[in-house]
Amino acid sequence: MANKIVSLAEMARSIPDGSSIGFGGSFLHRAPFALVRELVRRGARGLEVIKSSPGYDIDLLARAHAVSRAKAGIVAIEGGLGLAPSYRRAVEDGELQLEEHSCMTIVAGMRAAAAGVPFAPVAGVFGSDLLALNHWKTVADPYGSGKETVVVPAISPDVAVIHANEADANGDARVYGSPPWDRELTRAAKRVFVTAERLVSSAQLAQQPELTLLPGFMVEAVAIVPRGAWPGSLHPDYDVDYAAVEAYLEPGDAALARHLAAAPEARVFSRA
Amino acid sequence: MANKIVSLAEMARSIPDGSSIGFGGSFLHRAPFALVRELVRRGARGLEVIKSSPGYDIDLLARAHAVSRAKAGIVAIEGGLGLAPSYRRAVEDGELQLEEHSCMTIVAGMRAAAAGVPFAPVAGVFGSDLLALNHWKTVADPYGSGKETVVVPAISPDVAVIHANEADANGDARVYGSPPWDRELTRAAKRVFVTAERLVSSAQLAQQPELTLLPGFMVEAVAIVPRGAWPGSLHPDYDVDYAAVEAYLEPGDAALARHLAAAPEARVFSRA
Amino acid sequence: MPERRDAEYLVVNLARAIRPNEVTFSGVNSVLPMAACVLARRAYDFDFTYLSVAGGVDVFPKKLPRSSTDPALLAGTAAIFSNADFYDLATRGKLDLIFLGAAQVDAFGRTNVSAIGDWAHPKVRLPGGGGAAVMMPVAPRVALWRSEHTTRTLVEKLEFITAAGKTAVLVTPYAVFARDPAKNERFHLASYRDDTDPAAIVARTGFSFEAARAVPTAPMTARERAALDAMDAFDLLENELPRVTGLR
Amino acid sequence: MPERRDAEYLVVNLARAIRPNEVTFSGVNSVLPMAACVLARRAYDFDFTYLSVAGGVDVFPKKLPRSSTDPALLAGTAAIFSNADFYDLATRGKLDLIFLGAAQVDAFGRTNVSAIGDWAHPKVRLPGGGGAAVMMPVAPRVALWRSEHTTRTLVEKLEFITAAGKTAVLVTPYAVFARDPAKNERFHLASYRDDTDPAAIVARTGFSFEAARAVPTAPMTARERAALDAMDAFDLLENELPRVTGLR
Repeated sequence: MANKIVSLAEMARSIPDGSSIGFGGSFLHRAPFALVRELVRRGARGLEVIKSSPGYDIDLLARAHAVSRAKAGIVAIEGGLGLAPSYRRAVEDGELQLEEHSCMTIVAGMRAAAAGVPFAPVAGVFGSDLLALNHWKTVADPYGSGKETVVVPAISPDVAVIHANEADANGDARVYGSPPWDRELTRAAKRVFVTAERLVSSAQLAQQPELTLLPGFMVEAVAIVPRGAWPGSLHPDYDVDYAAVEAYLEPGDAALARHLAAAPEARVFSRA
Repeated sequence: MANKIVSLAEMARSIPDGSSIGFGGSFLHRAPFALVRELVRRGARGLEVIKSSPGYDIDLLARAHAVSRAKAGIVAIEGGLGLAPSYRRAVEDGELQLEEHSCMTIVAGMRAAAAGVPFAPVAGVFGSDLLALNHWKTVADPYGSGKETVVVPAISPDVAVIHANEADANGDARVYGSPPWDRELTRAAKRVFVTAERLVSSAQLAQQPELTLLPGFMVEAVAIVPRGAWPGSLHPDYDVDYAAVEAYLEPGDAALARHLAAAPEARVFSRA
Repeated sequence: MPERRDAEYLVVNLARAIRPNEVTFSGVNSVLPMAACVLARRAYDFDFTYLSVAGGVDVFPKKLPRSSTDPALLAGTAAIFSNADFYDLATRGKLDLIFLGAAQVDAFGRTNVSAIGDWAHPKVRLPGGGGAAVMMPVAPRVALWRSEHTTRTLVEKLEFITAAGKTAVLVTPYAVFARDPAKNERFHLASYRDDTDPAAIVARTGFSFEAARAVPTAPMTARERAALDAMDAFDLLENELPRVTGLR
Repeated sequence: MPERRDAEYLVVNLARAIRPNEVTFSGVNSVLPMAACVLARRAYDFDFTYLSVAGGVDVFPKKLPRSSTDPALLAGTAAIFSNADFYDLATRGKLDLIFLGAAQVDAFGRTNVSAIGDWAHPKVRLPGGGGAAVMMPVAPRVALWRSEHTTRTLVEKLEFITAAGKTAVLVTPYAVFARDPAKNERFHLASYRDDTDPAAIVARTGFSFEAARAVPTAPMTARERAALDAMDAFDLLENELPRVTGLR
């Protein structure tokens, strides 16, 4: 069994500029935010973010001018903190090219990629301007119901990164609570990375293998990052640190620098 | 929270003759075999079996002349016991109309039903005579790759029955090990029934809700049936009872009657 | 400035959209429907199923979380029903009532949550509709809410149609609009807050509507009042009002 | 009657189809490939991933179960990788080597596992191909086995094509056939058991093939022999030979 443990910095370096990245989690919950910060620290450029409901992650990348494209269904900081201001600015300035989705259309695209087919049907969508905007095609039911169905193209991110509660050195990753879309994401992506709160043994995972969302053979590398979802929550380990999110939302480079310096991984890890 | 507990006999009676039924499990493993026997005991007729890999279940129904149609990918007793003899006879005699699938084509059809779309793309299949036999259609990738993809029609069984390790009175059902296709089946079917080894409290399931394959609100009724997968296995509770399977395979009505009488539910339950 | 009664009117009238034995759902950025589902559980005698985007089933937290995606909505759940699962449930038509927010709503219950100004060169980039475009055409009933009720939010013509479908109800701080989701019909005014009247609603609404059936909104019952008070969540609800769409 | 050496030849030569770092898979009704994967793990120095239809990852049981779907193939697994998951893995081309059985095989590595006689009015209804029709065209390499090597099992023309695709290897009790799975080419005889010869293989094979490259199959290594002996599973393998297809 391979030892796939790398440092967070090594993981961030192995994701080239220009990559399309699917991040796990939803809004302020269960997302690999430490890795997102590390991409900022390494000065990443030209990334594409693929996520149904990004927030802090895409906002931080937009603030650092690291993201130039996105596929998203809804973008907000959430938790009563409103829109993602840097993301909004980047879209309004034309710095970030948005492909606007309807959450499930991203997941349908990921399902297509996961199943090795070029497109996937998705219910609904009719009546929405997204249909024409995205040049989505429709297919008449070839079995004669006469029903037209929207099909979306396969979406295969270059990289998927999820944050797990526990992982072993082989990359087997256990997730508690709702994974949002992490299962679909990890099946659709070309390369799969895991950040995890804790390193555990394979034998520990084998105690309840049903809880392993992601088998290690699909995983390229693992970084052990305690509080890696900060300032978001990780069920059941910790809640959202709203004070930190609010501090992040203060405008200006100094506030950003303070925020990055205050992150758990900046205080704990020696930089590889 | 509703109390959905019924007897096995009540459950079997609530499934009308002529229903299409998807059974959980695979071959000799994790299948609701007690409910299958109860359908035989109540003299069911004209059923359709929908299952990627049926074996003992479809064979028993064929032996009792209860099944007239099937969608299946591979049918065998397995465990070194060869083909399903009564199923084979029923097909060869024309008593059972088989729609031959390739396992994943059934699951793709169930995924379509689960997602509320009339068809689903599925990879592969080209070169197989199943394509023409089943009049499956192909769709050219509308996004210009030029790739033709087989699409299969949605498959929505009238009834799904799975066997769980544990269930609460509301129908929340926990499954250990591999569910084979039970997740897809329970999302595709019009009505969902659970047989379970053990009744547990909702609070017990809440200790690890990630292990609940099926939420209770989707479930119509639950029957508590210890050793309900006999003579098959239920991980991790019991292994295949090969002696019982071999006894089942003895020809003749007397052997069948002995087998039905030897079943755990026949010895434990008073008949409702 | 939002008033407490604005938030309370929204929550109570969203709760009243829930019918016995329905499967309901509230998504991301949806504190008001989350509060409405909790209120309905406490104030009404019928049973219903509440699914949240956080993945819990029938979780009615004592203390409402700030985020409607918060793991607090998993506490005590017997099952994790994750995103792909409830989306599929919706698209196969078994999610009976879906709550959705919007920046702009038109007379057919269509929504714009995408952009103010030209989509490609927006004056304001809005959050996006989440799953609305997929869910609105397939759900039997959709209940919309809009915390600002003005001619720029309730409009005759949307700048972009993010989603269209089976809208049955629209709740604002001042009024409840309704329409038959099975028909291609416009909203009518169903009821209005007791400190306003149909003429005032007409004046602050950008789309025209029929008001002949309108009545004053039924006063809050004692149980609804008690459930609201027990929630003690006005800070959350107030937070939600001005910030969710970025329009103010 | 099947001989022990028939089963052993099949298992060893299926194991030899596995390459370093591949992801391999064996399905239902597949005791021989299950044994081959266990043998490869014990006898070869390279790493590979073994997925089984039972849902386990890299589970190499000490005592082989009678059923290749048995939960014994979950013992000690760190993950459950269930049917939908490994099918998707296969269809997106990441399952490197798939083992599949058949009743009849033709020179292009196509299989009939459906029926003998007319499909609609079969003389013998066979089990069906499982996932073969979906998997064979998408997997980079497929290894077939057929426990009966006769002119009625290895045929020029199949009575029904259950599946066609990227077959690379066919192993029988007497021979190993190979073809380039990326080309639309016929099998050639790669090697033959040391107690037979190409002429004898020609005589018992229903399709024609090129034999110029054929060599005697490399003798079993000491480690392969030891791994086979450790398995002590001849009863299982013997069981599998006559019964799996219903042809005898």
